[in-house]
Amino acid sequence: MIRVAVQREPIDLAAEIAAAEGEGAGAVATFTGLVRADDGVGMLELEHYPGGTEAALTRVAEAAAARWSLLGATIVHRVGPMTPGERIVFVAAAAPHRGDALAACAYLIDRLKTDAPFWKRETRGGEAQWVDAKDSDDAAAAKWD
Amino acid sequence: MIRVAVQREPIDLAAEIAAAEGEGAGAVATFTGLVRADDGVGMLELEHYPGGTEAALTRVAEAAAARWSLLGATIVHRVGPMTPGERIVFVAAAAPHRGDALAACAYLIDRLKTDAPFWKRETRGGEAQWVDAKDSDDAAAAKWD
Amino acid sequence: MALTVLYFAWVREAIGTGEEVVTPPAEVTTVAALIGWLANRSDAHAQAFADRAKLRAAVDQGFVSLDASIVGAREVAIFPPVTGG
Amino acid sequence: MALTVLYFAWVREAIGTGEEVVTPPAEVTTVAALIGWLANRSDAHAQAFADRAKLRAAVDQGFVSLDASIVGAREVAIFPPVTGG
Repeated sequence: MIRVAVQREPIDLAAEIAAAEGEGAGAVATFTGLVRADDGVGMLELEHYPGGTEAALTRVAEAAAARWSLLGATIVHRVGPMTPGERIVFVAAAAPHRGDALAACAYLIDRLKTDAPFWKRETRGGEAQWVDAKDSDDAAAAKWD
Repeated sequence: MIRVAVQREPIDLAAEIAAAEGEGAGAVATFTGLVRADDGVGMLELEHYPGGTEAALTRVAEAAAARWSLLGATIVHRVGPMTPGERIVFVAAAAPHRGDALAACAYLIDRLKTDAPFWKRETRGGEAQWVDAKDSDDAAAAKWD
Repeated sequence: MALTVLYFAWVREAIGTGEEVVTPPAEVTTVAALIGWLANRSDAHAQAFADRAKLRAAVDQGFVSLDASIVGAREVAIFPPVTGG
Repeated sequence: MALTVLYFAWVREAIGTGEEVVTPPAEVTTVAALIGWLANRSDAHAQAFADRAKLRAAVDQGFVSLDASIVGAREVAIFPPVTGG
């Protein structure tokens, strides 16, 4: 019921959602993060910690499953180079009831942002720069403590 | 940016999500409600108020767009007969940032439950019965007041 | 004045039709008064409207409470609490 | 004892490698002490570790604070604050 993947390939949303629904759920909540096209970014690269990242994502998914009545928790995160409009991350929570699915989905993406080792590098006009962490992400993650 | 549909045809999730992502968003949150297979229901029928239902769904979507910074709000609700595992409802909120997308998605489904005229009739072992409204739905909707 | 009244779900089934066009007298100015007046049309109406706590209404496609006005309305819908989503 | 140290993002770029195997002396028992000891290996290490407030760490794949113990650890990772999702 827990599915965690870190992959260089594009995220196949239809397949991921079909798998999440296949758990026999009454409610599936999803969140997809995409590379924003609106701030001059030409390319985004994601680096990760092989092994460490998968372990961290599994801990986040297991914590969600322990906290809410879930039938499934999915986290798929892309790494490597990607361009505006492409999906960076997809999370899904499947549950008998919508309150659990909605809360767990928000938890998965909020905690992933602070608890999993990924690093973003943006290229704007040929110049690459590592993205700074945001205080707002720490605040969003902390509200679940 | 607002899309509301009441339809007898199955909900095409991939197409709906692609349309929501096409708004140029950085964040897309979705909720899908499915006919649960686990409580002996063989068939579920949804009745609606033609014209009145579409108007009510549009008001819910417009209220979400007024409250959060959204690029898109989608509500697709199926009517007619359906079987366990099929999608009843799909809502999506697209936004520059995830907080707005997640909150608006939860709002759309919570308010739809109380503010839009739909009625469910379940068939169990050949016997049809209208579904009673739930107090928990009123409470979930009221938390957004 | 002619008023279209719509029924849904078990209210529709109890009354046996989903729509009727009626001309209530001028003193019928609220949804509750309309329901009371409609209840006299047949036993089926009376039975469908027996428990007012189980009835909800919309005037010209907007949800209202039963004490809401129907003055000037073109369409009133009477139905059970909604159960969509 | 041999310890694998991993670097990520701009820490990796500054040091010029993503992984090295080191054998710190026994008195190096915390992540912070390890960073101080590694800083002496080269100017690149010293520069990468100049601002400790910008560094985060994991011991055997679990996030820890810089004062955490590395006693018995097999793998320590040093990196900037994470920015995934």
